[in-house]
Amino acid sequence: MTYIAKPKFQHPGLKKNTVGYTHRDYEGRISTLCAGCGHDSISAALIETFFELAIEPHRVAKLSGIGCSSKTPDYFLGQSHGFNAVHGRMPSVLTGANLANRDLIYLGVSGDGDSASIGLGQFAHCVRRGVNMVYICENNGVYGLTKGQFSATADKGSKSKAGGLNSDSPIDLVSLALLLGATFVARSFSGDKKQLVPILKAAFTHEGSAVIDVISPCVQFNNHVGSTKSFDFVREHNDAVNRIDFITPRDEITVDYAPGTVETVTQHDGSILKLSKLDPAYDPHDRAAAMAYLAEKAKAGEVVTGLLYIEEDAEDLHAHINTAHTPLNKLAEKDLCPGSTALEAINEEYR
Amino acid sequence: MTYIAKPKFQHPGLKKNTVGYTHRDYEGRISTLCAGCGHDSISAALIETFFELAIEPHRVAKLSGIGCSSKTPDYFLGQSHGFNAVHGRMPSVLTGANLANRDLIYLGVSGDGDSASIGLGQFAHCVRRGVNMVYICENNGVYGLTKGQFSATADKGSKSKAGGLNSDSPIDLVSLALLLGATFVARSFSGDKKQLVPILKAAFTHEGSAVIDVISPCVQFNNHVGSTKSFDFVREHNDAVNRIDFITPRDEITVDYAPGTVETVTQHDGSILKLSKLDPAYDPHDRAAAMAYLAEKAKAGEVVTGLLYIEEDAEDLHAHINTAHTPLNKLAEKDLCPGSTALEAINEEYR
Amino acid sequence: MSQPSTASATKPIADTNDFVVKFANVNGSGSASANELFARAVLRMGVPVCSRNIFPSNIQGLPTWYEVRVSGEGWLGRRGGVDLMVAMNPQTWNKDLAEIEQGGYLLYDSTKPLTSQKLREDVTLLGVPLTQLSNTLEGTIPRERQLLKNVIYLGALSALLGFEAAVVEELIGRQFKGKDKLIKLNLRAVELGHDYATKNLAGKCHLKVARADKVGDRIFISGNDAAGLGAVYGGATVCAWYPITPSTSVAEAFTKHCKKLRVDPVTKENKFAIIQAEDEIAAIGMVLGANWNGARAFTATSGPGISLMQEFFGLAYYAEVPAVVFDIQRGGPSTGMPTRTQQSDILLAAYASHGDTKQVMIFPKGPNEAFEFSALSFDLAERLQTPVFVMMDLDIGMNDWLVEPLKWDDARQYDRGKVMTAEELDGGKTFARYLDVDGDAIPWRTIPGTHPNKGTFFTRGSSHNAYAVYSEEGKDYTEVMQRLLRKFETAKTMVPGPIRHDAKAATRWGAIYFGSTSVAMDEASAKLEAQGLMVDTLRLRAFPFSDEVVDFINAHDQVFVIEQNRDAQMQKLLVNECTIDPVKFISLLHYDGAPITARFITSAIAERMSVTRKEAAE
Amino acid sequence: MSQPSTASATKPIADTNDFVVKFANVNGSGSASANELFARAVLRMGVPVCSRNIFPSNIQGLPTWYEVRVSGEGWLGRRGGVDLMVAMNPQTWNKDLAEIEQGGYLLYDSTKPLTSQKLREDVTLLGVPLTQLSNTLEGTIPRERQLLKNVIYLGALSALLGFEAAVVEELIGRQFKGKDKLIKLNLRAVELGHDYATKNLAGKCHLKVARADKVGDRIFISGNDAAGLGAVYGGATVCAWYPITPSTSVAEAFTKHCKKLRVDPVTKENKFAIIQAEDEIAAIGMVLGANWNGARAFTATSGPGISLMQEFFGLAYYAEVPAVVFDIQRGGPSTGMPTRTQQSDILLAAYASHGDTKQVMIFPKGPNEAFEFSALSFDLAERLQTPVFVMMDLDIGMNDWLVEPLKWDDARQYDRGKVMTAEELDGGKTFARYLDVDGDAIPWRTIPGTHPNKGTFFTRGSSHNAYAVYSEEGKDYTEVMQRLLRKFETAKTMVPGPIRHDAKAATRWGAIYFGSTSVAMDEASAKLEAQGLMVDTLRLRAFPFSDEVVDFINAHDQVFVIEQNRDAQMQKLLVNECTIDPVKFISLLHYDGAPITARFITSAIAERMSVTRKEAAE
Ligand SMILES: Cc1ncc(C[n+]2csc(CCOP(=O)(O)OP(=O)(O)O)c2C)c(N)n1
Ligand SMILES: Cc1ncc(C[n+]2csc(CCOP(=O)(O)OP(=O)(O)O)c2C)c(N)n1
Ligand code: SF4
Ligand code: SF4
Ligand SMILES: [Mg+2]
Ligand SMILES: [Mg+2]
Repeated sequence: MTYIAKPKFQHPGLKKNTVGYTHRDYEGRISTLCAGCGHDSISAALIETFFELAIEPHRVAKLSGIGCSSKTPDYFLGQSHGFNAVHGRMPSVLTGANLANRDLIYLGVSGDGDSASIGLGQFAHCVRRGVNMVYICENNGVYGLTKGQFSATADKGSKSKAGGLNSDSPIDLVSLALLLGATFVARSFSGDKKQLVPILKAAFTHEGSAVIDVISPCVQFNNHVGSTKSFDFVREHNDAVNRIDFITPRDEITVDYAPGTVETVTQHDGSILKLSKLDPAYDPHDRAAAMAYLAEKAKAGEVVTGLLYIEEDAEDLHAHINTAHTPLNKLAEKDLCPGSTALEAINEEYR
Repeated sequence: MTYIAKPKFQHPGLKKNTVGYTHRDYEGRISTLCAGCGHDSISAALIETFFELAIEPHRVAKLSGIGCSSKTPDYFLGQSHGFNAVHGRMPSVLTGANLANRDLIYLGVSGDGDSASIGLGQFAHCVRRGVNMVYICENNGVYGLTKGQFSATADKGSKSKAGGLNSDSPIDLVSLALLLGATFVARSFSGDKKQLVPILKAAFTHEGSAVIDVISPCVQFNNHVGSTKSFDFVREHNDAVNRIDFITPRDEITVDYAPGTVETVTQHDGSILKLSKLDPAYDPHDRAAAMAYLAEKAKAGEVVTGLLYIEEDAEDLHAHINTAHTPLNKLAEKDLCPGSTALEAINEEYR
Repeated sequence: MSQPSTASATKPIADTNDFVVKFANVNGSGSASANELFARAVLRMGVPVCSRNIFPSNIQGLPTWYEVRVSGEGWLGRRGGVDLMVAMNPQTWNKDLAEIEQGGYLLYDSTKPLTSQKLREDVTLLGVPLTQLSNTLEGTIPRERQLLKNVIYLGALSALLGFEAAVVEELIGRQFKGKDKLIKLNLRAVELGHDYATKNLAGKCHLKVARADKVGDRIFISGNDAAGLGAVYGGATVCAWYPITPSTSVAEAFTKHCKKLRVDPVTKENKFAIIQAEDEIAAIGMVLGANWNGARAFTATSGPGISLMQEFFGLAYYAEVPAVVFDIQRGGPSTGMPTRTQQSDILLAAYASHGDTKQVMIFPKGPNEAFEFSALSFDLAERLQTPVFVMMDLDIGMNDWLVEPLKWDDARQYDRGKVMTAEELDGGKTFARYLDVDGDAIPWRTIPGTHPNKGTFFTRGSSHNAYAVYSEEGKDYTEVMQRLLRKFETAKTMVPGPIRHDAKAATRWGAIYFGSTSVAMDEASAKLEAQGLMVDTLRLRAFPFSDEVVDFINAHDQVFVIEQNRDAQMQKLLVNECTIDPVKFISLLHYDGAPITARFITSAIAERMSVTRKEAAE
Repeated sequence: MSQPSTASATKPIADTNDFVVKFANVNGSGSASANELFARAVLRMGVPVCSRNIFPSNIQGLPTWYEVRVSGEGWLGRRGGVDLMVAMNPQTWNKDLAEIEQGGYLLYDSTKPLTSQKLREDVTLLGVPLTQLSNTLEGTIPRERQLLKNVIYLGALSALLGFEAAVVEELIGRQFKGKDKLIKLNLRAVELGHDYATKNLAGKCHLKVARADKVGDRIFISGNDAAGLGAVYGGATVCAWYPITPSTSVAEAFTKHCKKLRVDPVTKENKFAIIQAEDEIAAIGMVLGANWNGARAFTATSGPGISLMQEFFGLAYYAEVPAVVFDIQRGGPSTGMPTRTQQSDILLAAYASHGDTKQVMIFPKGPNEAFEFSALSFDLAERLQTPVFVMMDLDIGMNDWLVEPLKWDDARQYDRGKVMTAEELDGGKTFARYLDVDGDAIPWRTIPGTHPNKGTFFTRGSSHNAYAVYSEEGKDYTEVMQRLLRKFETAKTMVPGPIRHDAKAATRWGAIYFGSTSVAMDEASAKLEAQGLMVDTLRLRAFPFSDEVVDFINAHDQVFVIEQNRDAQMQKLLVNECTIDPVKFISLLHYDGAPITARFITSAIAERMSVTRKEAAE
């Protein structure tokens, strides 16, 4: 990280997206993370995603917990409201925010300690309610900010920088999300922007709980030999089941694909996902099969990445509880307060 | 429940088990639960199990959270120490107790609200650590003690007594336990003592985390038509994958089984489980397959019961962290306090 | 409670419109509705009652009591003692018998003769063969007959106490509206009891209810029900909660009223969102998220929930996020007495969470204020940008109270506090989230999504400067922390002030009380004044304490502080926040879980005052 | 801090063995070890130092400071102000420059000429071309040279301040023991700096370290390290924790020492169990479970953890389960300032959880007491059957302090309190878990598995009678609650009493302080006495307060209470628990996150005393 503030002056030539924002409009404060931290690459991928999806920054609410990963929302989308909750409790805060205004786009950023240890319960319940959000776990297998203790996603037998071996069974957030009914589940790698960005685009256009586990190595405490969350390990054991081309309703389709190799998924908003299957057997619409596949590969020490499951016609929490389409935070006093005559009638019921 | 205290006088003829205790020695206070509550049947099954396993009551520590289910430890094993923790936090208290004395037998009794809602995180982490215990969730799909709200194990679309429909995805504690590495996983039904008792016996002789989800209808708030946790529903949709005959090292084997139909599992302590497969395809040693099977059956609305997974050579938390075989709570001051000479040497390191 | 003597001389109590009836039942036996019907019948006779439900933390089979005080004078607190005991629970017979006042009455099921049971010579027995009578009800199953026994004793009581027949009929008709078969059956049961009593117990009971006109247009409602309704009127749109006795019925009431008042008639869509969270930590998290995002949101819980929410309370205080929290207090510590009442979460709420915080609390005295303060608390939370704790208790929350009809002033408007709009931002108003621009220490906030490129900020519980930027600078930190202290000063001017009532004559004695103690206190002061003991009283309605509180204390030499907890928690707050010499205070503490009684307060104060009088005399 | 003037007249500060050096670095740049080496070098010269690490809540790239006070007189608190600033962080140059005392010094990397940077005429510049010099180190990669720059300025300082060469050599040899290549490299770097300074800066620096004999056999250790060791000596076998700054190093120290002292030489088995829990709630749950089951167990946490553990604290208090909790306090509220120090969890711990509770706290003044009280707390927790909070803070916990060697009396024996054995049970001793049989309000307990058919009981947080049986009876509940109050009285006789120190002359002024404030307070009282201002002092070491505390307060007209929090939390406790008129207290509050300084205390007290003097004079 460098201490010289970037000049805020914007080069007139900077390319604008369809809503008139430049790439820089999606940036945030200068990162205070370690040079080379995987989390910074994820922030970069998010910036690219929002710019290309042409989402106005103020239409996004970014929430996080506590940890190096949870600090990142300060480092992108400087023109969006942000909320650093307490450790492991972002999902509840995000749920409440979402209830208050269904019209914004909700991004939850968390870490593996934040999500799988102290926050496991909130993560699970937020997902099973179908809160409309993109939930990213920046997964490095350790507690970065507290200096490298194992987190609950560390694999059994993986080695800590200090040399200790992890003896607890790992929590695979992706399998857990599948078990809990998440309607969009993916895994990616901070080192693979090509895979990550389209997945993010697909997630932000999904209506429901989208959970993305992004392996994001901690160069400071968990990038050594023996760690299953190091850059090298993930590169060597990355088993990508598919690749996405994301096509918004606006774009006309240019690429053409060899027949049979590609599956087309159309989402609520008309956006289209072209899924080129790397593993022809893999079906991202079969929850049970997906879980079995993950369990098998995990045994083999493979890191399965890609779009693992999608339910394009998912319904979110608001649909379940039939909330008004006008965001609750926009309802006026007259919509909310029944007034004195109604009260007289109510009093009568209690006589 | 009746208010006339049972006479404490013991009939001389009362049958004694091999350690000289009668059935009544395993009973507790009179239950204060509703007449017909499934939980009381589970207490009865536990009493039978302990009597038949001939475990001395004081060698058992019974712990629970808060709820009707969590009250039950007061209603059996009156000669064992018990601990009603706070709501959803029994797993941590049990873990601590287990660390202090590895020689006792630990029984955790909980409810679906206690385990799957507020206690989900503790349940998950206790299991992934491999704490040597029998964890029973008395699962009725509602919060009984607070008068019938849906719990997190209520199935999507199942109906509340008041008529409301549940819209959240259910948490299946059995699948979750499998995902988290539990080494003994079973499901049973409070109405099926024949199945439950042998499962309990097998669980208490297992060394590691044994998780048993017992569907236990709440006659007061969740036994109506439309509920998937009612006596009728479970009876109609019970898909038992196997039946266990539990054989202690002492017993000689009397029954003989038609070849092929039975699998023999021998546990640490030499006890033998004769598994008669009801579903020949089902393999209780294949974690991934078990999860897939559960997912499939759940879709079909079936309630899978039986011994779902077992790792007979499992290791528990103490093995993982290499704790002394002498229980920590029995170590004497001389084992623990290094004394003044050692301290002088330590001081030197800080000069 | 008076010591039962065995003197056979004692005359049976004779009283009209002023006595206490207590029903001792087994819970789950269906007594609740019959007992409530009894209370309502007295109301229909134009005579005020107050009723208290004393129930176990279990669903079926344990002892439960329902205490009804009939008070022509209109006293609504517990009096203490029982004049007529309806003893339906053999488990508690002895205890129940012992509680009866000298010369009181005991109604019981005389189907089987009394053999082993203890008796008292001074207590008049009113035997009604309930089981036997219920068996005469044709076409009923045992479970029904079990329920109808309760209706039969209701009938017997209506005869013994002299209810007008029409009153009970109307109530039963109303209760089973539409179910004619049930109406018939119940009326038949009432009749059975009534006839039996008239024939066999005539002249035995000298307690009477005489038609009066003391009820007027008052309503009979629980504080939780009123609070839930108040949240609807206050504009709450999000409720996140986790079930816990005695707070559950706040969320249930909000749900009930929303379904009636907040469903769009055309689209059938809900103008509210109610989430049963996975626990209290999640519930408060949702409440903060929703408030941060511009909706009025609340949670309702009890002690254990308040403990679990601590970390989030600290965040809300420091990051200045509005929130409304109903704490329906029960007996603590820990799981404690879930079905008993107490005022023992005060200190935990006042200084919630680690680090230095001060939290706003308001103390409704009963259902009316539960309604008004519930609505008000959403204004306060948004104006002050901080959590507001509505401190109630089981007594207010779960018992039906006879109170004035609820009122709403249509002229009144929600005050959302300092929320900067897109227009204001475009109008060039500069936005700095934590800067005190107006001198009242309350900064401005913006709601997410307000403006494309102005007024965004980052909310965090880590140290920040006035511009909401992360900072580890000591002076940035202290600047914010000192402003928060000043903001608390501002709060004094916004919260409901105390209610002072001076005795007929000037006095050096004062008494401070709050919440559910009020009804008992009203009666106690009247009784004391009648005895010539002058005590000025002050009812606290909020924390921080406004200056009137300090003035009141300074204006008296000795001040009683009456609380329903063990450690004089409110007194501790008074001493510290008003800088008072503790010796000035005399605490009267009642914390066995039963609502405080007028008798307890009266005798405790009287005793203490006479002692000091004597001392003075010597 | 003194206002820098631009008067060129100011003479450079000249002082021997009494000055403050501050290192301004970027964290993750490897400065820590070099800076610590500097402090140790001064110690090796026989001159006392105290050092304070002021680091950011991040891993790499943000400003971090290391402040070393050289004090021949042996003062170990922060003095305030800086005499020599080693300015290695361009980000903070201006702030660092401003902090330098009149006539102070600034050491910087002079490889590039100073152009834009602010300067002060009164500050002597000590330029050393660190980058340039580091580039002359052959066979090194950039990252290494980056690190070695720190060693080079260490060399320069050793010349400027006059360290004996052997001292630095020995320390480097010790640090890189076995790695000869590294030793050579580092010594070479030291030499570079030393030679450059000798050649180019001779006579420019008038701050000197002169060989003395003021260190003796004292050790240099952090409070967390000592506390972890104390837990080993105290017989703790179970540690359940969740990482959080600044408490993490307590668990790490316990682990480190257990691995050395508690592994069976033969079987290689561990006589301890350490679990990194999933969160603080689980950590305290495990601690209660283990203590309930007869093991000595503890957790270490900080503010946010204390908030999350509230519910379990209530259970432990009410069900009377022993527990030891280290609270290494940091800046609150909420996430607050994780890497700054404060004493602001006092009220939350004292009255932890909902309902009425009172918790035992002990306050170590530094590493020695951190060790002793850590061991002691396990006796206290078991004797009192309740949680014991060891209240430390970041200053004690994470900084190395120069203290007397740790001592252990081998004659001492663990006191496990009232645990009934199988023998006693067979011997016919009757067991009633919550009955006060000995009159000290401490009941007897049994450990699970003790006896086949005697002495079992059910532990619960719900209301229970003296026999541990569930009860909703008001009198059963109050009986237990009142005994708990009496038990707290007994606690007064067991906890460490306060330490009183009277001024040379009799005085009406007193001062109360505790914990990490002590080192600054020691110096302040001496300074005040030197100015003829007499103040008696009392150092609190525990809550509940023993009678000496009340006596001390009553013996003085005005009592300063010195705390490192905003709301005078300890003073609130004193007022309430000792029934003191608050006007008696004058609170001195320092809460910007930096450890309190002797200067702050001295001037605050002096000012206040002179004011009153004047008033008196008028
Ligand atoms: C209640 C609470 N407990 C502990 C902490 C200390 N803490 C801060 S971040 C963190 C873990 C972060 O790990 P992770 O979520 O994986 O984020 P990373 O730093 O690895 O990106 C912990 C334990 C805290 N801030 N709050
Ligand atoms: C912290 C806390 N929150 C809420 C409660 C209230 N409460 C008691 S039991 C219970 C739910 C019990 O449900 P379950 O575990 O399914 O047990 P069941 O009664 O159905 O057997 C709740 C919410 C509590 N005791 N503590
Ligand atoms: S410590 Fe690890 S996770 Fe944290 S910023 Fe550094 S590299 Fe990233
Ligand atoms: S309420 Fe339901 S769970 Fe509770 S005791 Fe009654 S039947 Fe059982
Ligand atoms: Mg991590
Ligand atoms: Mg349940």
